[in-house]
Amino acid sequence: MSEVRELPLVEAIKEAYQQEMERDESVFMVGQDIAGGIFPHTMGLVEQFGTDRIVDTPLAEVGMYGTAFGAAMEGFKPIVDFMFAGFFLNAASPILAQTAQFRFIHGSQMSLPMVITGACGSGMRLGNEHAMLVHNMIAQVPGIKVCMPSTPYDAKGLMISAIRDPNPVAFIWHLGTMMDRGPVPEEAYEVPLGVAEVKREGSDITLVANGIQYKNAVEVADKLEGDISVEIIDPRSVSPLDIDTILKSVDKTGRLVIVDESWDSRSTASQIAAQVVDVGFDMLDAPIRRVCIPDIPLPGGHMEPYVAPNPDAIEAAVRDVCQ
Amino acid sequence: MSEVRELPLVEAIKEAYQQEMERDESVFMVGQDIAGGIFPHTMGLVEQFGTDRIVDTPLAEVGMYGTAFGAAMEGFKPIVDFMFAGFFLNAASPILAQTAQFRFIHGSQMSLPMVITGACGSGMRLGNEHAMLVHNMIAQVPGIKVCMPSTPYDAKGLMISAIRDPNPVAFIWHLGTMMDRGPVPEEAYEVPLGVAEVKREGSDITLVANGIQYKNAVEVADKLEGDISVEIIDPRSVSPLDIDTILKSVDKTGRLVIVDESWDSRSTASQIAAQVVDVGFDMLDAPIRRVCIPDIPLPGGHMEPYVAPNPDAIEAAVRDVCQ
Amino acid sequence: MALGKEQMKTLYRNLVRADHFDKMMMNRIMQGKLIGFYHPGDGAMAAGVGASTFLGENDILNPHHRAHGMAYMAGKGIDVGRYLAEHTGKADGCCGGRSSFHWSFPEQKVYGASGFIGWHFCPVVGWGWASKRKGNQVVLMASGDGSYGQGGAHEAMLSAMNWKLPIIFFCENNGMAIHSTADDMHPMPDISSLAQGYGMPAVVIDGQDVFAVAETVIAARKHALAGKGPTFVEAKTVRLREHDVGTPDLARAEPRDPEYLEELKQRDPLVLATKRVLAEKVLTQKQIDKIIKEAEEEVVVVEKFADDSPIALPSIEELQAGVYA
Amino acid sequence: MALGKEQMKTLYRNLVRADHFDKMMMNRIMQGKLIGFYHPGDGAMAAGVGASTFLGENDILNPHHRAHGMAYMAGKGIDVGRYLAEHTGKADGCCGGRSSFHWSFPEQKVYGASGFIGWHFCPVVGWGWASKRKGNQVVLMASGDGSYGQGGAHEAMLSAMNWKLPIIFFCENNGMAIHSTADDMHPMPDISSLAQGYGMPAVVIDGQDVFAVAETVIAARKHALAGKGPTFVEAKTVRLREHDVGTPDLARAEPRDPEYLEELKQRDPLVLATKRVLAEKVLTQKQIDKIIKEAEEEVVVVEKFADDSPIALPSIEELQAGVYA
Ligand SMILES: Cc1ncc(C[n+]2csc(CCOP(=O)(O)OP(=O)(O)O)c2C)c(N)n1
Ligand SMILES: Cc1ncc(C[n+]2csc(CCOP(=O)(O)OP(=O)(O)O)c2C)c(N)n1
Ligand SMILES: [Mg+2]
Ligand SMILES: [Mg+2]
Repeated sequence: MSEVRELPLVEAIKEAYQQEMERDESVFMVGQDIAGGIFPHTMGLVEQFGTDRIVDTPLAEVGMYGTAFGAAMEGFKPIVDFMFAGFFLNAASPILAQTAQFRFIHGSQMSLPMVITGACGSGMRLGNEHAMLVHNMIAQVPGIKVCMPSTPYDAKGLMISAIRDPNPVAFIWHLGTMMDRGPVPEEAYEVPLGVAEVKREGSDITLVANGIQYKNAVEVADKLEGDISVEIIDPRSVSPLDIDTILKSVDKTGRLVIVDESWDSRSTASQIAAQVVDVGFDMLDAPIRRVCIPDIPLPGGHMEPYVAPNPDAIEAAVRDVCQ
Repeated sequence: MSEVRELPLVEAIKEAYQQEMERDESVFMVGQDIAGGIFPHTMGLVEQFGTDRIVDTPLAEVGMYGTAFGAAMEGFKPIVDFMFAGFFLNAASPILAQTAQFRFIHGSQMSLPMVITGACGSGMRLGNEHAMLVHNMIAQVPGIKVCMPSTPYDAKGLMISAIRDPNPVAFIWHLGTMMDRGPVPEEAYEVPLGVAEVKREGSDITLVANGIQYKNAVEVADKLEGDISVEIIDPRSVSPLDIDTILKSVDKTGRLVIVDESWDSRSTASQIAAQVVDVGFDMLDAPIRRVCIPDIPLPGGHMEPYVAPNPDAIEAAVRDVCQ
Repeated sequence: MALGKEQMKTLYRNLVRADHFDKMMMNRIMQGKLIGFYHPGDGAMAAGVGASTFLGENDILNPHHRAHGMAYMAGKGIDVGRYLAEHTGKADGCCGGRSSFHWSFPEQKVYGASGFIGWHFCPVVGWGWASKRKGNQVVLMASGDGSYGQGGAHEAMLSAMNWKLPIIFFCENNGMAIHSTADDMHPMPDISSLAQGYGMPAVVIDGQDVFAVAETVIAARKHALAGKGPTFVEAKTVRLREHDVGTPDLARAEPRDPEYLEELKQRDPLVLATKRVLAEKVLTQKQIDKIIKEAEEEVVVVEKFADDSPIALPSIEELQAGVYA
Repeated sequence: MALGKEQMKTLYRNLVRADHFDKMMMNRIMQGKLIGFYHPGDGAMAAGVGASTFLGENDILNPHHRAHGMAYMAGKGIDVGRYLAEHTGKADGCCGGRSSFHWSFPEQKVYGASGFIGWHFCPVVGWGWASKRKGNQVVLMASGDGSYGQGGAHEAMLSAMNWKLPIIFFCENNGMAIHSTADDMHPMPDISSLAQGYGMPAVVIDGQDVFAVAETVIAARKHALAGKGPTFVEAKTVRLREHDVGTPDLARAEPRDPEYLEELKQRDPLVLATKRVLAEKVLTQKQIDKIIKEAEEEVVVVEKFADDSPIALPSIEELQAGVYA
């Protein structure tokens, strides 16, 4: 078999859009300035698919989101792009109060196949609103699946799954992974939603991380190699959360550190810790540590790198728990 | 000393408004239909304070909230009432992305003294949007304090503290406690924000609960009296969270159940569990259990009572952990 | 575009039915036989009936929340039994008894409801966008004067005009939003002034005249189907009772003037419509009596259906299975 | 209301300064000496200078984000050294180096910024409400054509007219929002058509003419101080460069026409203003040269201040202490 070509993560996302839009006429994209393109994931798509399927809206997130929300009821499969993911808050009611609950509260008669996407995360040093990771804000509410890729391979596969899923799926991607290169098969494939992956085997400690923090986790695991054997789990989805894969690992290692680029309060890190101390209490040999943004707004400028989770903080937590 | 008179919780809130508005000219209220009144907490206030200080706005939560947000910068101390607390989502961006971070991101030069309030919770059998408890949505973001009273006494004292606090404070109150009566001193007094209270001493297990769930916790503790000795902690504030009071109790009991009327995912219950298994790992003799709304939209109708946390579910969790 | 006699008969019948359904809901909430709340439609059922009776099968309908959408749903021929069963928390409810006060008839393109007033200004853009792509359907989007305070109204009108979407912005202006008056909450006499900002055609009509409403909406629908874009239709109507049963009937903080309310009652849509169908010999008194009798019988059938349906008490596991498709 | 000579001189000086600051920011971002991004104001600095130069001390100013508010802040006399230090991540930055691209001068009532375009439509209601209560101040709220897509714009205009708030809705219409054109995104030729829906007075002016802008805003301010409520001022301007440095300069998905951009450059505000001050003998060429020289010197001082300031690297504990007052 010939070697799989490498693509940057953002191109992997774009390929998922292209292949699914070619396959299925009902898939379309709506957003602001996506025809011209802000991030490379939409650039050039309008030439292939036209303005009927690459739809630019005014600077109006409720109307923009509504294009997707309403069209999904009518049998379309929209992908709605919030550019910077934090802007989703401008449509928080239709997303968190209406979309998430629409199917269930109306007797599970309808499905709303749609993808809600946006980029965020530290790295541009812009701080708070642009960097704000929103996966936990959405994951708080049942009815919307939430995933975040760590590798180009997962980016393409998760996006394809998200588009094909009959439910609303938030696909949140981290700006700090945008240009990361990795192998991406040419054909369309799915990475299942709601399924975590053990990305590196180890025996001393379980380290959970996603997005850019997955890279940091690998860096730390490499550094500790020979000293501490780190098992890395990429949750891939944060809602529904695949707690079983994590529990299985903790059962083996007895130790757990969770990295989550988010405020600590009500984070995925806290949620995992809570579930493990409930169901997996007897497996634990040590306290569970969370490496998150401390509960302060994320500053930009020169502070971003040391306030956001980083390899030093992860290493310290891992060593602390393993001592 | 003569006996302290009893008031329903909603009247305790109203008395806090009245006393603070009498004391401080810069305090005012803004909301929808608050002059006429939806819940009794604002009824009649317009006669005393006039429409300059009891301000009705159009059915427009961004503009309504903005009246408070902008006026706070100008030295006023607004109380903004969202009626049903879930409607805050219509102003999620100005609240979660701008207000919460405004002081910090602008160099901590300004303060924004304001109270964000609204009622919510199970009981009216309306389900999802009206019942939706929003304390955890706000508590996810640093920069806004969040409290929820369980008793009329705390309601008055917390509201007075919230009005006097130089920061944005969300005061979320549970509809199911609205008419609960309890002793309320006539003079103005503060119940400190960010401080939990041990409301009942016990030795076998620590039970954390607030809002209507505090009542349920008391009911369960009464029932188990003689069998299991339950210590009940009312967090009163959920952000900042007074974890020390909880830890001190767990250190004594070794067991912890947390009740939180909220989806389990990214709840205060999960946050407390995560912090305890980190800092208080060695104190624990048993798994930590959370009694929350399972991760499904809260249905109304006849399902609300058994889907929301209730005495049976609390009792089961307590017995389970103590066995 | 004058209405034909058959059209007038249909409208009259639907108005009688809607009126009976509203009274049924009132009776039931007074008897403690409804879950949640009820927002009476007394005296204000003509606008919804007129707007929805001649919608096409493919058209998307978003009913106004007053009378919990009954005026519109009577017009669109929704299964009122399942509707009432939902309001009664029953297993045969149109939402499985989960919602208490919502409705959902996706096959008839009445997708659902929300407790957030103005929520529909969001999906309406997509409903309009999809309708334009499909080419053979329009959207009737109804809501009250109060709802037009929402920012979403602006975002919806903006895209509707940019894209010439086949949407009818149908506003029932009853001059009230709970205790607030439209006079206080809107700077212009007509809510439809807003349409001017977008160059959207707007028309103000008598919402008490079921025939006038139907004529206007039929025209707006034609306009939309011809690719000419949205229309703003403002139907002036009244609120005879309190906002919802149990809430005091105030304007600002004062009780509303009983004399003024008495005046409003003079223009009851059913009285007006009856006068006209008799005068124009569309219906005889005998035919009218029959229509009323049929409506009464329909209420009996509907109530029996709802009352006979079992209380919805699914297990947590069953509920969990309904969250995701 | 003709401007006096001294007023014209002040405007001219501020326009020269603003232009120099914009060029300074451009230079620095090209040199990697700015944190974050920069949205150039090239050719579009007159509207902000004209709008803000004659604001009162108590007036609240919300600058438009283009040129990161420099046109307005030059007009309001903000400390540009601390402003630049912020954009450079320095300890003397006006936000302690935390924001990278925000500004905050609360003592001068320029409260702050947000990365959410249109965010100000929310607090502006409270700024206006407080200003009305105080009676001696107005709000100048500036933003772009694109920002008027936001639902908040509607909610703000609604309450501003209901309550006759002293707010100037100052819209810089440069016809562009990133790659989107106002032609595509707004159904009417003027954004200010929106004001009609509320009966709000509106005026469209040449945003390249700093004097015309100042005259208009002075009048709108008088109107507001007299208790007559808000005014919508639409200043037509241009965007000569890309939206922000590094983003390709497209209209929809196509590069913008260089000839068209060349045309736009013909109406450079500084060229227009210079012609007029010379023609009307408000300034001599020698005085103009001096103004330019002083602006160049100011840039040197400002840059030195920012460059000399230490990098802001507070501890987590120090940061934590800044979250709550
Ligand atoms: C977002 C939101 N804000 C406030 C409310 C409370 N509320 C329910 S109905 C209503 C008034 C609606 O007025 P209008 O749209 O004119 O309809 P009407 O009731 O007069 O028929 C209000 C304020 C709500 N349900 N949702
Ligand atoms: C809520 C939100 N949506 C989208 C964006 C992305 N964005 C930044 S600037 C801009 C265009 C602004 O256009 P306009 O208001 O006309 O100002 P201009 O840049 O033309 O001066 C957009 C869409 C944003 N920052 N915030
Ligand atoms: Mg109304
Ligand atoms: Mg623009």
